[in-house]
Amino acid sequence: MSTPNTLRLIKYVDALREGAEQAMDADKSVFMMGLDIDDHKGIQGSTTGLVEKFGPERVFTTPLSEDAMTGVAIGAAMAGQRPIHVHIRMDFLMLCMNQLVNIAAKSHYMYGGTVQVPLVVRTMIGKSWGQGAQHSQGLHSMFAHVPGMKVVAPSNAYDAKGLTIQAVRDNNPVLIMEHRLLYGTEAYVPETPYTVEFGMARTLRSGDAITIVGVSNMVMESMRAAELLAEQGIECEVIDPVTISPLDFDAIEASVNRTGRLLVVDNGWLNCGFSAEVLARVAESDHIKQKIVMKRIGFAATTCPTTPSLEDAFYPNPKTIAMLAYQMVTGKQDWEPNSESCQLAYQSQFKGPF
Amino acid sequence: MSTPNTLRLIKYVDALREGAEQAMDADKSVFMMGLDIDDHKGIQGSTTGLVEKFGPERVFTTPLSEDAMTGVAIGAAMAGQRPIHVHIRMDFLMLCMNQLVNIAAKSHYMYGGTVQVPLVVRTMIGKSWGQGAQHSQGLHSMFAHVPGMKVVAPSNAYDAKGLTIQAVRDNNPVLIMEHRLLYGTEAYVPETPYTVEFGMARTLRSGDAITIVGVSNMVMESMRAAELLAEQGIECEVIDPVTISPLDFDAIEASVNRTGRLLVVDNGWLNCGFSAEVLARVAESDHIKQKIVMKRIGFAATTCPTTPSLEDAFYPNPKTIAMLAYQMVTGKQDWEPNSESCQLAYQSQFKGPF
Amino acid sequence: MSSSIIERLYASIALTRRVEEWIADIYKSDSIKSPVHLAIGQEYIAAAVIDHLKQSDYVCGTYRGHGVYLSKGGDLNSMMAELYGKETGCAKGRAGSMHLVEASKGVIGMSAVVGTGIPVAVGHALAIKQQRRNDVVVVFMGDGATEEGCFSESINFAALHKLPILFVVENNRLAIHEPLHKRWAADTLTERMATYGIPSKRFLEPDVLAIHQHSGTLIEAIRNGSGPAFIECNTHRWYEHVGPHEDYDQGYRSLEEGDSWRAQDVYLTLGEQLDSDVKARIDENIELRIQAAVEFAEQSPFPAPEELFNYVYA
Amino acid sequence: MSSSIIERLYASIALTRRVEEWIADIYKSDSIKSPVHLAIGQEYIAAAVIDHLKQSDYVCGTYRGHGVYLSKGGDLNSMMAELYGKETGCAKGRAGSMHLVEASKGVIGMSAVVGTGIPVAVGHALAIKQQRRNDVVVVFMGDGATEEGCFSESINFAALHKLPILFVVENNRLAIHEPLHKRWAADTLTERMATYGIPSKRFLEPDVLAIHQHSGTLIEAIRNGSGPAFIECNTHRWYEHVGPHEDYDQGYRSLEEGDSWRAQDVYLTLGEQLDSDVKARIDENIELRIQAAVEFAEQSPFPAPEELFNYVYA
Ligand SMILES: Cc1ncc(C[n+]2csc(CCOP(=O)(O)OP(=O)(O)O)c2C)c(N)n1
Ligand SMILES: Cc1ncc(C[n+]2csc(CCOP(=O)(O)OP(=O)(O)O)c2C)c(N)n1
Ligand SMILES: [Mg+2]
Ligand SMILES: [Mg+2]
Repeated sequence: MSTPNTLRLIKYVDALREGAEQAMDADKSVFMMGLDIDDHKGIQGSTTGLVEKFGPERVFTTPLSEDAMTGVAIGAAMAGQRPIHVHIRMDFLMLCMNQLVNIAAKSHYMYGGTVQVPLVVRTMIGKSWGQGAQHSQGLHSMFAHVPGMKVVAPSNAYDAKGLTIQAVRDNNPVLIMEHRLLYGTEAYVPETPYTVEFGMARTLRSGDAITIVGVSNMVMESMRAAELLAEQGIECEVIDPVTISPLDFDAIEASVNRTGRLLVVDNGWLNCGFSAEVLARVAESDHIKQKIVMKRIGFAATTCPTTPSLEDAFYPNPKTIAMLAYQMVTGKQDWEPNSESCQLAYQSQFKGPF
Repeated sequence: MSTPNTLRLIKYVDALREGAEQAMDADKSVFMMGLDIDDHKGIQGSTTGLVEKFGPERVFTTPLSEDAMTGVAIGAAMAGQRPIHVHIRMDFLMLCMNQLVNIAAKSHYMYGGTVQVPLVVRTMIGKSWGQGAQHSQGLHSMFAHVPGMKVVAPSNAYDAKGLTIQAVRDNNPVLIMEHRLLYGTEAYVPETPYTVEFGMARTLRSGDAITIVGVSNMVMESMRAAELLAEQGIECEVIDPVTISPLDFDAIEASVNRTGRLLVVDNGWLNCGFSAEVLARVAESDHIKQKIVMKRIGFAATTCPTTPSLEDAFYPNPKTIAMLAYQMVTGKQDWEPNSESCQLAYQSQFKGPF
Repeated sequence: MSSSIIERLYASIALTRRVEEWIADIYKSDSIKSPVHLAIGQEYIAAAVIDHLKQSDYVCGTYRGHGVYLSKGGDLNSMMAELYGKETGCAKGRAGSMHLVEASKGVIGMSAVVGTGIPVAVGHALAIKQQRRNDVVVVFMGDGATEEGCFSESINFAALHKLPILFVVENNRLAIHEPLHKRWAADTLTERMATYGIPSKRFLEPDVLAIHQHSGTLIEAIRNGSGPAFIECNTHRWYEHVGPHEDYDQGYRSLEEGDSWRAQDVYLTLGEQLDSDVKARIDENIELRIQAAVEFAEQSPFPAPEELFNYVYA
Repeated sequence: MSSSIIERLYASIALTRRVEEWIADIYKSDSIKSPVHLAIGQEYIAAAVIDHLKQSDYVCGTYRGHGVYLSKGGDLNSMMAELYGKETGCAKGRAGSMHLVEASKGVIGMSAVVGTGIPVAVGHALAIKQQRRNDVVVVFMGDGATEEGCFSESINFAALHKLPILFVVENNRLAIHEPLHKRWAADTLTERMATYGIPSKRFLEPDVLAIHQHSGTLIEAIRNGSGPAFIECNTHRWYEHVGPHEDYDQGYRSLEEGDSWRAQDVYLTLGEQLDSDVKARIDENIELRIQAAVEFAEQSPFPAPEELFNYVYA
């Protein structure tokens, strides 16, 4: 929308904060609520300074009452406010499912278009350092399943800011899925407000051997995998869907039609999830005549274990992604990248406590 | 497991009750709780008589506190009981998501195998007569998404009883998705206890033109569609997966490999759902070499409207299923079954109030 | 008590009563293809409280919300059309009886998931405060709804932030067919609410004028920044939980109990206090409005199937 | 107060205190790859209450649960191994510090989603009742947890069914860094619980013997069928919410407040009441146990990656 202007290299966490801050500057009906957003840690820095700037009426913590607080945010949204409701972990959204699924997603339709719910829900996925079963889930598929919800997943600082501003302007409930490990990653981000459009995927790397669709931080892991594969002479096309719902399927379809191969790398479980959706749409597509080689990789079909020896095996990583893509392209299993080259700097930035 | 003995034609609703009753007879750790299970309506008859037989300590209503009551059921299960927790609508499970997803599904894993949660959750999908946005959802895909949960969907009285007994015996949380419109349908059901194994699909009709996988009451709608198509000389293979998770993919794969075509008819939304999962598995399968023609049909990607004029368009029905399958098989759109032949008797049995 | 108050209350109660009696009648013809939860016998509570509200104030009811909708000035024609599933309905036929709404009259959309409207109503009160408006919210709920965790969460938050909202519990001592003693550890809801530091009062009898007066005082205070308040009104549901019939024959409650409430029927007792010609005028007017609404609903078109995908996203 | 009680309480408190001090130390070395929530300064509550329990009774703690686990007789070696993520851990390394469990000792698995343990504990009480056992459940929770709807729902259900459970709120007046006055409309939790008709009492001071005595009386009554009871203990968290450090320099609370609680450190005051050689013996034994546990944890193997798929289904 607006033209990017002065660019600075800033962190994802700061981009999130700046996006919210500018949205609040621009529109006084925007406010932010959520457990711990006004303390000195400020949701790992993503809300720091906002209460000082906007005051406790527009930036406030809540009781530990996720269910009702979601209803409160919905009600305020119906009455003309534009709440941003922050949750430090996506797992806690399970407490808000009733309000999100049965009220927020449905109100516009159920009330015949007479009611709008311009609600933004910010929520973070945790990973590593023993986050374990209840602080690590990527549950975007559940929300994308429900008509009326929108789900976006910024993989970088630029999108973090632009999607935040767009989410606030959107007249529907929008869930922003953030990733804890991305908070420290940097990108060039315009100073002034701008939006990132929903339903527009981004092709981060072009190639003709295989299409890799990565979600959230899996974009980074997929990009590294693509680098490793490039050394093997295999050129991957890496697509960041940016928004999970709405989904820019056209971009994926066009790419897959070129490469003939599709690997979806999800930041969640596979079964009945986003990765299945992408494969299904390709399978259904009337524009794709050839048989496409398709695979998915994501969280192991287990609860997330805390111990590092198992946690490492739970997540996709550049090695497992690259090896799977290699096999899809070559039909062979005769290559393994060395482990050091698979390390990603952004992963080691995070250390406990949360 | 056990051999079917005396068969009677009984209703789905009675099979559900009989299954629970026999499970409670067999094991005194089994108990049943849930809003309104002990009143004179007895969850449309599916719990009638149980409180009289087993007393109020083993069959009791609860306060309107779905979240905590789910936790209570989980705790009792951990401590050696085998609760059956009944909800009259699946939509209300959104209030229990935290306990189901974050505790029930995870405990066995999270506690290193030292804890078990043999919990049965019975829950019903409503349809027609203005059930509308919040009394009609088929949300099985959300639960199937989560490792540790099992999800079963009886489409007939035989499975209703056998799956209930198997669910009670299972040492994991099992969600039984029932359908209001199926309650009045009849099947031959053995008198004595028996189980229906999880992860075993059932082929209800054989054919070589197309494989149709139907979920819950969509099995009935698909069967009628198959009859209509047979009149056109198109023989469909109709598969009832019986259990959504675990899924008997082998059966589907084998059938699809024969027919070359797959249509999944789901009793819920498509996006990131069960129908996507089935297509994705076919797309990924190493055993299927040919390109399969695949489609899905399910709830429209909207909130469920109450008015019949829109509600009719919201659901798949024998006509839309048959026409889609016809097109997939013939590549043509030159046929439409007449509407009377698409009526299903079981649908008109239901009339408000709920 | 001024006679104009009695007149207003009677008119409001009579409208709901008669509309719901019509609905019960029509229902048997299957024209209304949606569940209906009648509040017959309970109408006086909404009527009494809502009498103090202005158009920009909000109310939130439940799936048993015809009375709340009508008392707040919701349009009868579009309500009736909604029950018929017509395009001219207040939610364009998408909602049915359980999800009445009329934003322009401050009628918050109602929900069929028990308890969910409570925090949504509190959210409206938060918006009022943030927007520095002079309005208030009244949220009605059943006794069963107070058992949902979000009720306690909502009360705490509203009291913490001193939000302009009045919580009204219509305690008919039933959730569907389950009596209070199977659901509440103690019949002390009002005392419990008082522990949040908010004015809390209980009415054991259908004393419509006392409820009217007390809620007026509370709403006035709330409008002036006092923060939330709470009232609980014991009452009685005359009809079955859902549907157009009485059901004392079902054995889960006694006809005697019903009779004792019927003997205090506010609709009748208020009516008796009116001049007979005043009453006749009101009654006649109501019948005409209802007839017109039914006609309007019957003659309105159903939404066209092509419109299925309207309103998924705003 | 018999000296054996003081000895027991001291031994229990000292064990938790010293274990957590060790954990804080070790944490800096990154051997513990999991968040740790230390209860240093609060240990006396769990110690006092759990002293009345037998092995078949249940306790449920939170992610801040080392003290609850140890006071109930949870094995120190397997707890330490769990923190290290080792196969010999009480949850075979799958859980870490936040989800301690030991079924054989009646330690219900703990949860990192605040409040979720409360109804699960009530469910154990329901099972006890159904199984006609003589056992009781004690569930510990923070002040923040009481804000979750499931807390109110759980109390109501437990009181309704007269279940054998004692609810204990460790009110350190903080949820992470948020003070009570930003979360509670009124500081009247105990009064509110009394409205459910259950014995409810609050302890403003860290009077461990009073808590011990009162909880003993309650647990005895609960065992004899009285139904649930409630206590709230004001207390103070000495360390940061999560992690091995103090954080009075962060400005969200005052050091003075901390000092006043430290001046009443139950660990010290109880210790002073013991014969010095008794105390020395207890202390020495504790150090040896901890040393052994750390060694055990360090030397235990990690789960093998192939085991990732174990325990998904029972
Ligand atoms: C969350 C939820 N649980 C259960 C139901 C089923 N149900 C519909 S109405 C009702 C009783 C509600 O009782 P109360 O709140 O007292 O309101 P009343 O019907 O008496 O006006 C129940 C249990 C529901 N709609 N939503
Ligand atoms: C449902 C949920 N919401 C938020 C969090 C994040 N969180 C972790 S601990 C905590 C504070 C809990 O406070 P309290 O119950 O008083 O326990 P304390 O930590 O003081 O012992 C919060 C908000 C969570 N883990 N679960
Ligand atoms: Mg009621
Ligand atoms: Mg606390």
